[in-house]
Amino acid sequence: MNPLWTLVPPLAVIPFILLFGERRKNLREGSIIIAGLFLLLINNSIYSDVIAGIPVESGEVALLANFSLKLSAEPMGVVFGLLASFLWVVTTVYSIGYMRGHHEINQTRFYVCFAIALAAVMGAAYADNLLTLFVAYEVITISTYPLVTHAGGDGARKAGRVYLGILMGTSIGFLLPAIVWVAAAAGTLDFVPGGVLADAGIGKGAMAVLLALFLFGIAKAGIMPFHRWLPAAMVAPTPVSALLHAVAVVKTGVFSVLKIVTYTFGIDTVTVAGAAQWLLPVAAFTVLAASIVAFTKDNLKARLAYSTISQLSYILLAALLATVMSVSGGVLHIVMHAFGKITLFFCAGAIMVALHKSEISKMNGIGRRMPLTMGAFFIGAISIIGLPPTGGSWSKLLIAGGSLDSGTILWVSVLMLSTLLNIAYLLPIPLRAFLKPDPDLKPGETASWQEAPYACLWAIALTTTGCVLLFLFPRPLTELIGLIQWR
Amino acid sequence: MMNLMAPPFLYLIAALICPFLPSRWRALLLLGIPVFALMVMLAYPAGEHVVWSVVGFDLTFMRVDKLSTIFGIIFSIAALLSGLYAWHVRDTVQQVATLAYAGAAIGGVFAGDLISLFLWWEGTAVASVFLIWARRTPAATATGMRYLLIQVLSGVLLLAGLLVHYHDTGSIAFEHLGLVSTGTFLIFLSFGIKCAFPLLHNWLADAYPAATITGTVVLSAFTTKMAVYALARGYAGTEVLIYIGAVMALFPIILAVVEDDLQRVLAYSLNSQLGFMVVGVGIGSDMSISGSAAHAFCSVLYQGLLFMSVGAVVYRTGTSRASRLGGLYRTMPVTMLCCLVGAASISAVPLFSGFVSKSLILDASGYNGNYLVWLALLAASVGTVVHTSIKVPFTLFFSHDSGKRPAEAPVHMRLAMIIAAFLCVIIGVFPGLLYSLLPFSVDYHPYTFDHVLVQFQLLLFAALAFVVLKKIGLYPRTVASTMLDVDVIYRKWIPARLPLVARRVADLNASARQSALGLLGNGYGVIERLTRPGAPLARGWSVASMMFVVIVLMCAVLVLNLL
Amino acid sequence: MIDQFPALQIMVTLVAAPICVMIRNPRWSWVCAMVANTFAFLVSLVLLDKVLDDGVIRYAVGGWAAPSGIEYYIDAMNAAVLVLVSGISAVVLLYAYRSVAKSVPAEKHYLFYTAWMMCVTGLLGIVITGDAFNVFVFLEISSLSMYTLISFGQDRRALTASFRYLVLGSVGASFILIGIGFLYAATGTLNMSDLAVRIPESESQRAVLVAFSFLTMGVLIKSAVFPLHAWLPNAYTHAPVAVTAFLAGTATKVSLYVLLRFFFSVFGKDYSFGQHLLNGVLLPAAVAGFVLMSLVAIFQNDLRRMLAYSSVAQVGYIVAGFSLATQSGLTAGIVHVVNHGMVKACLFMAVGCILYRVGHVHTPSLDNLLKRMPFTCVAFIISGLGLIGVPLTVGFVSKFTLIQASLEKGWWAIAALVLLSSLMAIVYVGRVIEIMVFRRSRETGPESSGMSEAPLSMLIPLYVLVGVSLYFGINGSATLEVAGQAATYLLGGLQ
Amino acid sequence: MAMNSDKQADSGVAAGADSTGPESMAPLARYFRWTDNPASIDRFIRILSYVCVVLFLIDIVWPRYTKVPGEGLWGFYAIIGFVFFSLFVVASRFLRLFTERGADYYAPDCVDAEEYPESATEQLSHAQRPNDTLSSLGRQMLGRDTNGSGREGASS
Repeated sequence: MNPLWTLVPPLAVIPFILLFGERRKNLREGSIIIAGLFLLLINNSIYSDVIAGIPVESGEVALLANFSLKLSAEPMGVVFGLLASFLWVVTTVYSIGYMRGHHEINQTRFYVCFAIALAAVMGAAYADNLLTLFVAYEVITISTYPLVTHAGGDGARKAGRVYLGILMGTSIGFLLPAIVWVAAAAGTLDFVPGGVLADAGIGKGAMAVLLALFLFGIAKAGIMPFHRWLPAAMVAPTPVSALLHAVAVVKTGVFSVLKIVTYTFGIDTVTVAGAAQWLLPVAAFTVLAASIVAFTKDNLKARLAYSTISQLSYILLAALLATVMSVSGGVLHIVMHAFGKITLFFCAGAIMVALHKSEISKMNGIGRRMPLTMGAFFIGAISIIGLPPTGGSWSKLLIAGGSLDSGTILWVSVLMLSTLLNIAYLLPIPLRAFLKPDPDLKPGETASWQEAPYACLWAIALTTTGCVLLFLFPRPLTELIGLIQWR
Repeated sequence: MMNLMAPPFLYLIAALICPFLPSRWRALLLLGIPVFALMVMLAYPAGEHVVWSVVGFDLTFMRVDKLSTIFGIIFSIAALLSGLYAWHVRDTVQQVATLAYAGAAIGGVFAGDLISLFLWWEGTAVASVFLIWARRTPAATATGMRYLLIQVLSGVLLLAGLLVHYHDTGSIAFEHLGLVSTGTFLIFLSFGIKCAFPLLHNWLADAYPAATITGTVVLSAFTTKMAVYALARGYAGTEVLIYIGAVMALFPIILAVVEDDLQRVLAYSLNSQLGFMVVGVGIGSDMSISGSAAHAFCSVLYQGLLFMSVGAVVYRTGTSRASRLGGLYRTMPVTMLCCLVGAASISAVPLFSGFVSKSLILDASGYNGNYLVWLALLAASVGTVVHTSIKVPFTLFFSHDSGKRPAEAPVHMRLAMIIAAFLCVIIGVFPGLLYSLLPFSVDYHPYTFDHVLVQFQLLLFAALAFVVLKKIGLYPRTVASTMLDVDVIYRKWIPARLPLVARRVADLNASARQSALGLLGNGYGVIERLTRPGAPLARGWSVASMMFVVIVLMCAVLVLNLL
Repeated sequence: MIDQFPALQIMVTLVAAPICVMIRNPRWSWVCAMVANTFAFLVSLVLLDKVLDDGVIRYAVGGWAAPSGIEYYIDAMNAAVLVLVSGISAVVLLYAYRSVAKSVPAEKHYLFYTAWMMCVTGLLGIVITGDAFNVFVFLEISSLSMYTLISFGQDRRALTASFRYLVLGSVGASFILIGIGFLYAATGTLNMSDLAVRIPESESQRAVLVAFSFLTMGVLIKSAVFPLHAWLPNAYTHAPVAVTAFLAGTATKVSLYVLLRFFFSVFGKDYSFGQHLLNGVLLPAAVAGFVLMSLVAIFQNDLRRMLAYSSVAQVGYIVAGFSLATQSGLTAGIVHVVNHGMVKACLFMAVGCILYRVGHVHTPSLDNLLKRMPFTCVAFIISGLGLIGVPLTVGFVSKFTLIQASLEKGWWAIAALVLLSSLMAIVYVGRVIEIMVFRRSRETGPESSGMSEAPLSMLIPLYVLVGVSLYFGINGSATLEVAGQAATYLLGGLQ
Repeated sequence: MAMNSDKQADSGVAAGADSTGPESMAPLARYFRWTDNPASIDRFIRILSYVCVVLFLIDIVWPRYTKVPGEGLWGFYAIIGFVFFSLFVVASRFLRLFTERGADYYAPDCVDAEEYPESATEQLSHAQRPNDTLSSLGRQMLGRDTNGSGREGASS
């Protein structure tokens, strides 16, 4: 199947969204879900094609003289495409409950931007070359900007400025020159198994600089010091945060890094040139520092945002280590973290809708009012920490295992330390909810259930189940990842 | 489908469906599953079963041999007894946690490779912490958090170690490892934490008293014994274990003697008993390994029995503080008798279970020729008498009368205790039953005249010493207090200094940010002064100044070109 | 017939001008201008097609062969610029009808369109001619009519702006004249191809050098390269907005074309860039231009002024591309001439729409404009993104090529500064978009003022141009190919 | 074993100090009432001492099998038992000087500082003891008894 088809459902649904508008909400959201299911089907058929070894390519449009826009499917992209399209459906289901429960304004604009962002994510997932990836990357930035500034207040606009400023700034300031450099050095921007830079005559030092340009240029991956946009973007409505943090934006970032390391540099080139040596500490620092900062945050979404930063750097670490095992783990972690983190964000939003609480210190005893939500939060947290029986343990295992090829156990210890930190900042939240007494209750009174709307609960249930199922049945994913051509 | 019938998975499935059952069925499930799983377990032939290929590894979930089977059996018995003991509990959280925890522990001993071992390893951590949190007090929450962090630390060390090991050898098989490389060292450390090696031990004394009454009983059975199993599997014959075990058997004694909380006393004594097993593993002979396995088997029973009896007292009085209890024999005689059986077992009185298992280790260490260790173990046996066999029953049931007249423990608790006590005696009287289960066949006869004689000498003289010390007033009275342990480092000292460090870092960060912002602000000011509307660069220049620029530039061009 | 197209290109609009005067009726004079302009556009398209297929076209005016006669010379380079000029002019003229109706008194309309036709004629003439002196003549025609067009502005300040432009423009024109004079003195010919051959052989190299210096200065003034740009902001701000759109899209671009023509075709690359002038003056001026002027644009509160300064900055990019003097550098410069012409025309047209409905373009007061004028705003946003150089817009194509070119040449700093000024573009464009889209009105709620979109006759041309620019943004290789050919011709010298 | 060997004390003199009287005692507990009587305790101690002396003396007449040098020393185990017991007690008293802190040293993060939650216990006095038997437990398990509701914690 032509990967261009993946762009069709998200784009085709936009007229319907505009047509139905605020007046026919059910039709509007129904049409999005139908489009999402179509997209899922398309991705699924691409998946079966890729598994069967049938080449999946689109035609090309020459954007620049020698470089064109083109889509094609390879295993890594299929993983990402499947993930994003599945979570799009789930997020839409969730936002039906959330946006209505929260009486958000401008919902139509919200859904339109959402759809555009998703189309761009598909473009990024199936990008056949760096140029296409860059284009999709920028479209995602721009189309999610209105989502961040959704509330429209001064705070939201300021956050939007930070968001746009950092993402656009780095992508234009670092990523674009890096791409141009690759174009100049290798003469091609295509993603080729084994990379194109091995014989491009770039020296060791220059290779490190180039890799650094990519790493810092892709600020969506949240590496410090270009991580500020992520917590800033927390002013957005929760489904957006969920989308930003679990699916579209950050995952595009790390996915791009993985893809560039695999198909532009080639994992061997990265290791042989030692290009990543100077960057590994940065990623490791981000892993730890973000965890520590997360401790200090009382706002739930802010804490989750820093947790995301830390987790993304797991994947960056995996990419920089550039071994087959670690990069496989990185790809797997994209999925595992997506499921875990989206669950957490959904729960945070559910708490907001049902109880109007956003500060952790005020969440004492809410587990009795929202047992399902907080139970799901616990499982999501376990997955983020990387403990069985959740999918997070597999990806952590692979990343840590792959990191040993660098000849030091330093990176393993970073990951392990981060695991402990994760426990310390994530688990107190459900504990507080379940174990501390509810200050709003008089002694002897029992709390009544005050769960979020059903649509939210269904979405949460889906992703939570996903966390566990990914532990039990990672086979389809790992098989797909096994098809990646490394050399 | 057959795979789901493996014992650990049976427990997990039970844990999964447990929340959806009516309350009585949940409690019955806790009784039924251990029996059923035990039958399934015994039906497995020796060998490797239930292989699962995942993320590029082949995981073996049922590696059945004699070493794993004996642990599997005792874990099943422990699960059954604690299920019976906890019959009154209708708290879903505890019930699910108990099932999952027992399942994970049983999974751990049947794990045939390091990765599945790791999964169960973390599983026991996650499941067991709920038994502490289920107490639902702020202090229990905090304690549970500490416990979980340490347990997961052990898990991540195992993960790191197994990865390093895999990287070195390309194998994840869980066979004999030995202390040969970084990887195996990390794994060793991980086992050491769960096994409560000296200086890594505090979680045990910290967490066990903080669990619920029934939770403590459950906790006492699994985690540490699983670690002993893992050591026996991976590090049998590692010499350093002998010394670690010796120290481990000795030092908790001193702490336990003056401890006021009887559950903590039992936790220390459990720690000391682990020391015996570790020595046995360290010696590594067939006899000593068998001794360790046997001792673990017996220890689960008598330690569980002791925890049960103290738990019964807590259930009726609300405290386990020695300073507040005493003279309870009047109204809780069954509990008292069971406690005495437990005490007799732990101090290895002949005809009780401890005697037949501890002797194996002691003799093995004697034959090994490491006399100092042998002596240490002997001393530790005496120590057991000091802090457990005498102190616990004496302060609880006799001693001075606290005036408390609690009712006898509920019948299901009594039943659980009586069964445990019965098993202790049965093993003590018919050691052949236990020996037939051991990983290596041992030809050992505990009941020789010599052996019985020296044991009585040892024990009765210890009792005599107690009497004498009591008479002359040297025996310490129990008072409500806290004894410092090494955990003071991370519970008091570091937290006390942390805010200062954090403030320093925060200040540094703030000042760095301030100066960076200041610099930016200055730069911005300069730019704005040059470029805002009406500023020199942005003004509509007058004709004169435009011409001036033209002329200057023209001159520059001409000069440059003509030179 | 097709052979005569080069002459037709000029003649149609030239003839249309007096006809407009004779018609006097506002509507019909507009129709006349529109028809003539459309025709000119079609002709230029045909010419471009022909050039791309068959190569250079030489056309001897009146049958007098070069070098004594005047020759029209069309290669890929000027064919592209012809299409650009006539195309933008046509689109903006379509747009101008309603826009001008509001700001210019009806009785002067015919004069306005007359001046417009003269201006188009001049610009096309500059581009098409192969004769140096002819360049000057057409330059004067276009300049004078341009001063007139600017002075049609609503405001009295339009007159001063026009006057300043006149003074500076005349200085520039006279510099060019002086330069051409020296060249003639040194070589004895005015035909460009001929000049290219004779300059190296000339005995008075010093005269050639002086000619080169004067020509350069003159062209730089006309194309508003920093720091000779001072006439531009006021002129753009106070002229009728349709004129601004037209000017921004064409006038400076044509001057840049002249620059290229003289540097590369006449003097030759080696000569031009062998001089200190270009390395010592042109490149620093260009770089300072795009950095400083982008900064200035950030702080402007008048939308037109902001765009005007941004224009100066963009001219800086183009000149920087030229100064690389490589195939890819020239390609980047040329393609940016076309792309920026389109984008800037779009932006000014959108500004005109806003001006038409809101009555002012004071940026901070444009709160929540998206609700009132969604189509205009969307067009503005798309073109604004093009100005920044976001992928899928034309700006990206030219910036990518420019950076690639500077990297190829190893001029890291230039690439870095281009990127830096792109970041500034994010700031100044983003600021406007943020106000338009996300800031709620202070006085009135978003619902209270309904939609009041600009008339269709303004929106359609706007969207035509936006559509074209989007097309070339996605299919960037179309423009790049033409530009690449043009660059090859320029570097190869005149055939 | 020593304790069990002393069954004769059951005829037992009622402890004068025991104000609550025999009704407040479980039937089984009556066998142990001697422990409240100082005279009985003294007698117990005396018997213990005699047994010890006998055990000590057996060493002289019975050559023990030894595997460790020194083990065969006269009264080796007896001495070890006595000495180490005393040693541990003394050592811990000594250690206490340094490591003892107030009971709420770790409060509020330590369970020592708080009471066991009452809701999870069933603190009945002897007088209120429930009449539960094996058969009542059986009935509960079979679901024929409706009062046997749970105590600890909230059910789902």
